Amino acid sequence: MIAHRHLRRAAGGSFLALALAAPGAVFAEQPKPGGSLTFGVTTEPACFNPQRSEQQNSFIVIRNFVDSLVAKNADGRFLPWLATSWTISPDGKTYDFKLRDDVTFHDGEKFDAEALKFNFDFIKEPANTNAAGQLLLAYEKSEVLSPTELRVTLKRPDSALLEAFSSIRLGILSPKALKSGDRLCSGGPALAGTGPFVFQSYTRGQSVQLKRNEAYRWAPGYAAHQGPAYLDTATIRFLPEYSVRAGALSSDQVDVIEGVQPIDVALFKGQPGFQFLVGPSGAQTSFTFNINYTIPPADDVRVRRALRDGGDIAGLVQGVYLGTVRRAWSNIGPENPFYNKALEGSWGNDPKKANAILDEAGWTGRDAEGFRIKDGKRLTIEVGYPQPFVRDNRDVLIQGLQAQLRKNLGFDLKLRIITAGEWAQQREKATWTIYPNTFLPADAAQELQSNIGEQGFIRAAAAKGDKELFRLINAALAATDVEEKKQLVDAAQKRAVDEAFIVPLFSANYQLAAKDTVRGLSFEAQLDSPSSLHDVWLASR
Amino acid sequence: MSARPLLRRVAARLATSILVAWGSVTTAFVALHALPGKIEDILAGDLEYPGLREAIAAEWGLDRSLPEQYVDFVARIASCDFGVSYVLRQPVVEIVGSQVWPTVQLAAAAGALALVLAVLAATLTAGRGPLARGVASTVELVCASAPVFWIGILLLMAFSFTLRWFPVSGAQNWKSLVLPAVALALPTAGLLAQVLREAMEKTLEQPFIVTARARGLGETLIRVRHVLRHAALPAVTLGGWMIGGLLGGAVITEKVFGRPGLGAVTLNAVLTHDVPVVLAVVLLAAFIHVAASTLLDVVYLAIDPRLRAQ
Amino acid sequence: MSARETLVEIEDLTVAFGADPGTPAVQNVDLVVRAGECVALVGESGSGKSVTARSLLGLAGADAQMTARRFRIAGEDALGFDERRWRAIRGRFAGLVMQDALTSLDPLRTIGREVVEAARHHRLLAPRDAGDGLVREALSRVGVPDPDRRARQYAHQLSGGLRQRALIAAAIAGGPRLVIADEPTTALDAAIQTQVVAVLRDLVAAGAGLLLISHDLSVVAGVADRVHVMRRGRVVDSGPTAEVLARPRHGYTRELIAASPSKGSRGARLSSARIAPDAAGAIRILRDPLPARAPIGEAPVLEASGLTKRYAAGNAAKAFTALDDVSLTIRAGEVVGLVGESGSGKSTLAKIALGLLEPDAGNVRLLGRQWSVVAERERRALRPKLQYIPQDPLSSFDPRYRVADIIGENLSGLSSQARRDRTAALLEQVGLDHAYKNRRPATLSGGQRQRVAIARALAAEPALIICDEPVSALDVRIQAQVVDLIAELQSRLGTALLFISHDLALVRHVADRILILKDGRIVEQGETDAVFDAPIHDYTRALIGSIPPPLHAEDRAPAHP
Amino acid sequence: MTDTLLDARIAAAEAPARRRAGLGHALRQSAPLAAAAFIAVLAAVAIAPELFTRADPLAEDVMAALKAPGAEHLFGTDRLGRDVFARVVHGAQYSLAIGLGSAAISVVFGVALGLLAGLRSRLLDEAICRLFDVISSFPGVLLAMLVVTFLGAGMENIAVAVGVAGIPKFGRVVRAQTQLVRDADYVTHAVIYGRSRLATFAAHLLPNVLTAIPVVGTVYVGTTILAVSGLSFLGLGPQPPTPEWGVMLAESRDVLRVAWWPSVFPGAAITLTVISFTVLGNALQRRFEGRTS
Repeated sequence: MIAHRHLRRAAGGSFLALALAAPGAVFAEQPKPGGSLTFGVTTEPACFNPQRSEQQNSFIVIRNFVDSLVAKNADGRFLPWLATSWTISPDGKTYDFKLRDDVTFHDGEKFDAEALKFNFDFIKEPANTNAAGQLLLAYEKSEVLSPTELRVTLKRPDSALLEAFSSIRLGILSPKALKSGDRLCSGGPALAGTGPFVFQSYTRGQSVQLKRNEAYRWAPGYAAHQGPAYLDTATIRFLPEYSVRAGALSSDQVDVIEGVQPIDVALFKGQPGFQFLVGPSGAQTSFTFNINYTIPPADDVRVRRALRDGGDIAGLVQGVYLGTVRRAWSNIGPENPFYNKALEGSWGNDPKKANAILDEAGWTGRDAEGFRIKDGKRLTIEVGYPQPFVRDNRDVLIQGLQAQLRKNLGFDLKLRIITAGEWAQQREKATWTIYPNTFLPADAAQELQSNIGEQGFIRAAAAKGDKELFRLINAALAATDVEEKKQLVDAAQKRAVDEAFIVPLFSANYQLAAKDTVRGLSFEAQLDSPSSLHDVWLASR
Repeated sequence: MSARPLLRRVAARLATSILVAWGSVTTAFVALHALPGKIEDILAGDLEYPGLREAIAAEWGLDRSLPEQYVDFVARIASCDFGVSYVLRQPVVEIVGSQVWPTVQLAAAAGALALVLAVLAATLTAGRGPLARGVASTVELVCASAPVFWIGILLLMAFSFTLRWFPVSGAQNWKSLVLPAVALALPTAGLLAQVLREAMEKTLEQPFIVTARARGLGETLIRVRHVLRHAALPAVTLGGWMIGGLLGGAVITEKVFGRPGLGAVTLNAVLTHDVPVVLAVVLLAAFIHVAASTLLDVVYLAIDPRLRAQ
Repeated sequence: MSARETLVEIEDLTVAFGADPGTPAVQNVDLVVRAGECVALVGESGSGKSVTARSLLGLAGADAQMTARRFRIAGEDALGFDERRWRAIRGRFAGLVMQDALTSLDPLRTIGREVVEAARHHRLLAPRDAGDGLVREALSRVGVPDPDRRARQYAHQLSGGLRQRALIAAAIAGGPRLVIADEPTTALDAAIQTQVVAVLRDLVAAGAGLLLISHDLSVVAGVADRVHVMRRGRVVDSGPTAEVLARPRHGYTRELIAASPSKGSRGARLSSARIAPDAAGAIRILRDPLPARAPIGEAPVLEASGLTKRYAAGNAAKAFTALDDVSLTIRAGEVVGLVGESGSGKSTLAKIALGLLEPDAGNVRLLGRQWSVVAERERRALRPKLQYIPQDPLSSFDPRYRVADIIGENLSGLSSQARRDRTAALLEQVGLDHAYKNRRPATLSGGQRQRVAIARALAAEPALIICDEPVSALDVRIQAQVVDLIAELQSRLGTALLFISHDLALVRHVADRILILKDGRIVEQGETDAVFDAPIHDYTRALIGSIPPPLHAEDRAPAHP
Repeated sequence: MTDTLLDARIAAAEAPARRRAGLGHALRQSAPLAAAAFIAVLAAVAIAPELFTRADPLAEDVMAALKAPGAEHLFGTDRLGRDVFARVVHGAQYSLAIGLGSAAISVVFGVALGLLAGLRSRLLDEAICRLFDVISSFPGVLLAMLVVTFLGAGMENIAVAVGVAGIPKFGRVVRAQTQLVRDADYVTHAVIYGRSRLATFAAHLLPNVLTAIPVVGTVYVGTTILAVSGLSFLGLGPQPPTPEWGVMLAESRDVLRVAWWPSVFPGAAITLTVISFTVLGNALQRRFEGRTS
């Protein structure tokens, strides 16, 4: 049995930023219960049901009322949460979980092995149309050994399973709630989890009201304190506009905001009365161009490499984000233990060479607008960016790259904001050309699989895909040994970058700005995003 | 004497609104079927789950013949069942219903404000010296010609960011309604004031105004008692158009000020291809518009006895 | 008379307007109005009579500049009045009656509210008094039957005569001592004119001072004690009415008197009339004759028989018969006058005759051929033979067209050169300079427009022209010119005319034969003189009785003893 | 005839509260000229933007982002360091093209339907009027959103959407005008001259109906530009980096707190354009009305 397997991660890390941002003398104070807090967030979740939601920003809200089976620590270790301990069989196919016996759902139902089994089976059932079903592809069945013991059996080893169980997407809901039908997406008390806050009400377009769960005794292993949350109530307000969010915080209408645009950072960073916090870039993938290398002209590796190296990505990222995010070298986040650090400095910003290989590839002509042409056709690739995912000035960054490629190479990188529906259709037919994205937090191998693996965006044309890349990713997913998995994931990242199947742009992170009286803000390692408000308290000024 | 034509007009209006509803529902049905791609895909919009398409096909009865589907579609919408948003996974009626109030609040506040501003501007400047008229009509022209979102941005810049008099966003209290309502009201007010003043000046040249002056009435009294009612007639005619403008403008204004309401819901629905929601909002807006127009017709008849006689 | 209170006393009044004070609208006018007398201001449009009248109420206009040697209203010096003082005068001391009651009463308010407004405004009513009694009394005083019901109605629901009375009631409800009536009868039918004048006369008899403004000397002749004739802002003639009519001093007054048509003017040019005082100081009218007329032919140009037209309305009660079994014949070169009040069916008859409307029953033949109830295609060849001169020619001109286009449009089948020549000839014929061919009709005066319309009608060389109130919108002198033109051309060309008018004197001047239309039926017809001298039908008698007596003594004397 | 002028003046003086010379009069005279001049310049700018600025509206320089207006950048730079003046200049073509394009749709269909309704049988008239009722029951913005939901965002689609929404506006004007002309005395007169129906249609009806179109159309182009800019602002129209004015405003909203110029100039451009079309249209309207009455 291999218990509590984990990877030791490099020192430093995301929490440095936290320490930097918090002004001195804070630590002397004792947490104080009571009060209420207003949190301005960027995104109004389309659905509050964790098992269905695919919006990463929805999890900031959902985490407050939903717990997971296990907790992922900042150092990559898995800590107890609703499960107190677990064992994994040597073949990696059987997991035995021991559960807490003192947990109740918000609707009064008892949490036990039966409830847990119901959750997994419910998610797995296709008729329930749960997005989280993707995380349980290897899941076969669960057996209730006792009210506090559950055995999960897999069809094949899955190195990403604990990661999946720590994910909020497999958050545990009351079976009664799940059985109640299709309304869980719209939140409210009916959406009963076990979290530190109870979902009191939802006003569409405005806010979510949360109330402290007085019974809460089962905080995750990484929590700063046990017992109920400090805050009496919390209000999550949806403020989709940058300027509006910043304005709301600076004019005292909210206490905390998430999503601060670069030019607004100076408003809060180092300013008296405010604090500014930067989250880790480990769980989600970096913002990356995924290139459909089965469609001309991107089927020519020289075109892809020219695209990869033709622009000054570091300069652009600096220019657009003013130093608040880092330029990316791989699509796996730099603070992820599976990040291939060797890729740093290995590519990019070489217009001379990019021009040379384009000449070599036959794109030698120029049209009236100065773009390269070959056989009368312009060297052009379209970036189809689904509108719902456009945020964080990412379209601006793409426009910047667009301008550079045009100037440096005569390469026509088109940006088109498309609808999500159009993207879905393109994906079904593998007619997309470049898809820019960051992917939901998951196990690194799983992330690779979902993005550039056989099951990734290219799946409709997987027959024409890169077999070597697919092999590496599949092997990594099945690996039971961490070191072996790490090597395979590294190799897959290297292949993807070398072949320019992807062009990583920057490592996204969450940023919080808050009044300096708000204490205990932190980020959840599994999500990169702000943790629940369980540890947050308000200092008197 | 006056009730019958009134009833007839209201009845005609209602008939029109039923026609409008039927026409738009039919158009929507035809559009759904005429579009390239399968209806399941169109309705699924953004998201994709295993089993989703099958669920949609079952719910919309896509296995049946087109006439059957059409009858079913019309019947469902007639019973206010707009189905389920597959993107938001909630009944459309709930989604839209919860958002109507803030939008109506905004549109109504803006409409009232526009009315007050326009009446004041027109009454104070109609037929007055060239300077007052020149200034007023220039201001009105600018208001009527400036995009509502630009006005909103300028207002935010001045009163929220710089002066900090009003909150930046939201729908928490009356204060948060001020700037959006002003932004939405100004273009309408500009246009309305122009129409009103034009009408007032025409009215002021009417013989019965001379008659009224000859009875010793003062200028203000003449404007309030005689002129305003006449000037209201063309303004009321404009009313239906204005309500449409206010509803449409509210969508944009809500976006600028980050207010909740139909605007945010609709825009999201458009961007996520959430056809059921968009359809419901559009039909609702048409309904509000028609209802308001009917009301305006009644107002028109109440003001002008000459129409009642016909 | 000297015992009577002087209400208005004005000497040397000059009113100029802001834009150009150099040419005042009213100059050096003297005016006195006393209680119990009627003073008339007569002049054409633009003569300054209305400005004068309104300046008595301080309503000449916001930028009017008034100067006067003496300007006393109600015994006070009104030059120093501020707006408040003026308001106290208006409605209380002086009431104003304007021309068109339909537009002079607020169409959105009931008659009652309009009538009571002045009294309420001047606090003549007890605070709780709804004013019903006052309204009833005022309406009764001007002879409105069933005043309580009328008070609840709106202006558009009343007939023209009742409306005008209501307007007078509204003006006198505040009990003014001075009533200013600005063209109070102009838009009304002759019979109703007479009634309204009677109401005004009663007011004077009851002691009010009346300032009557009119463009029509004949209207004021019977009412006014004194008359002032105005022209271009100045009073050119004034004095006791009989005096002015008998011995007009100014050429203009003479023209006005002479230009009005009458029995005596038949066969002569109205505009050529001159007045020459005879040895006794009385006046004589000299007129030039019209050219000799071609004899009236035997062949009928237009024959209509048994024309009936009904209009259905929403409910049966409102359906009405516009024409009921009307027959008429117009022979070649004949001038037939058609007289009737508004609503008598004149226009319907004209439309049917013109082939623009099909009768429900009956038949029209033009030049011996079937004209009514046939396809328009079959009428087309005959169309040029029947032309039309409307009351308001401007609306019958395509706004994009110039004069030459308008006339040329009726000259089909000609080469462009021939068309130009003919247009020039026609313009000359109607007395318009060649230069007018490029003018747009909107820039022409009323008389000039009517000349263009005549030229257009003549262009087709018609056998019959239907003239529908062709001069009723024109001032007396212009009217005379246009009537002369029509008569002269008729004489020379021998075109038959159907001359439709409500003005009996005018019809008497032009028509050979006359038809009296009432409620869709022809109640009387015959040779003009015969009908006028010995009317058979009561209605005809009433109509003839309502004609104001001729202005000039010569015509007043019986021509056929 | 010498007294006509004086008569007219006195008649004018007798009508109270009439507009006369003065500042307002001067404005009335000069404003349409200024508007026409602005539109002419705008057209020139739209056809050949390169003549007015040498800066590339798409050229980015993030290091020179958000530079305030000055000698180097007349209108400053936006958050990507693009020259705002160049973008405003290049944006003219989009606003004009979409505005004119959708106005053209409204005009073509509106005129055709309006003429049909005004001339033909009562039944057809009724049917077309109800069609107009149906279309105009939908607020324009929402109708456009519906179209975008089905057809996707883009310049052409919103031009079509706004154009369709404008059909009733136009159709009703044309229908009313047609009926007015149809019943006008001068058309009746054409019958009296013996003109055939077709000849009357060609000589009087069509020209007099059509003369109303530039008048209504001019104001309408302004309205259309306004509507289109709103849809662009919502992200339903042309996509970045297109220097369309509405798009520019949407893009610059986030930086409003620190930089007013990327928002103010395109907004002012829209406003001035709309004002110009309105003023010119109103002036045409006055001339048109002056001629007919």
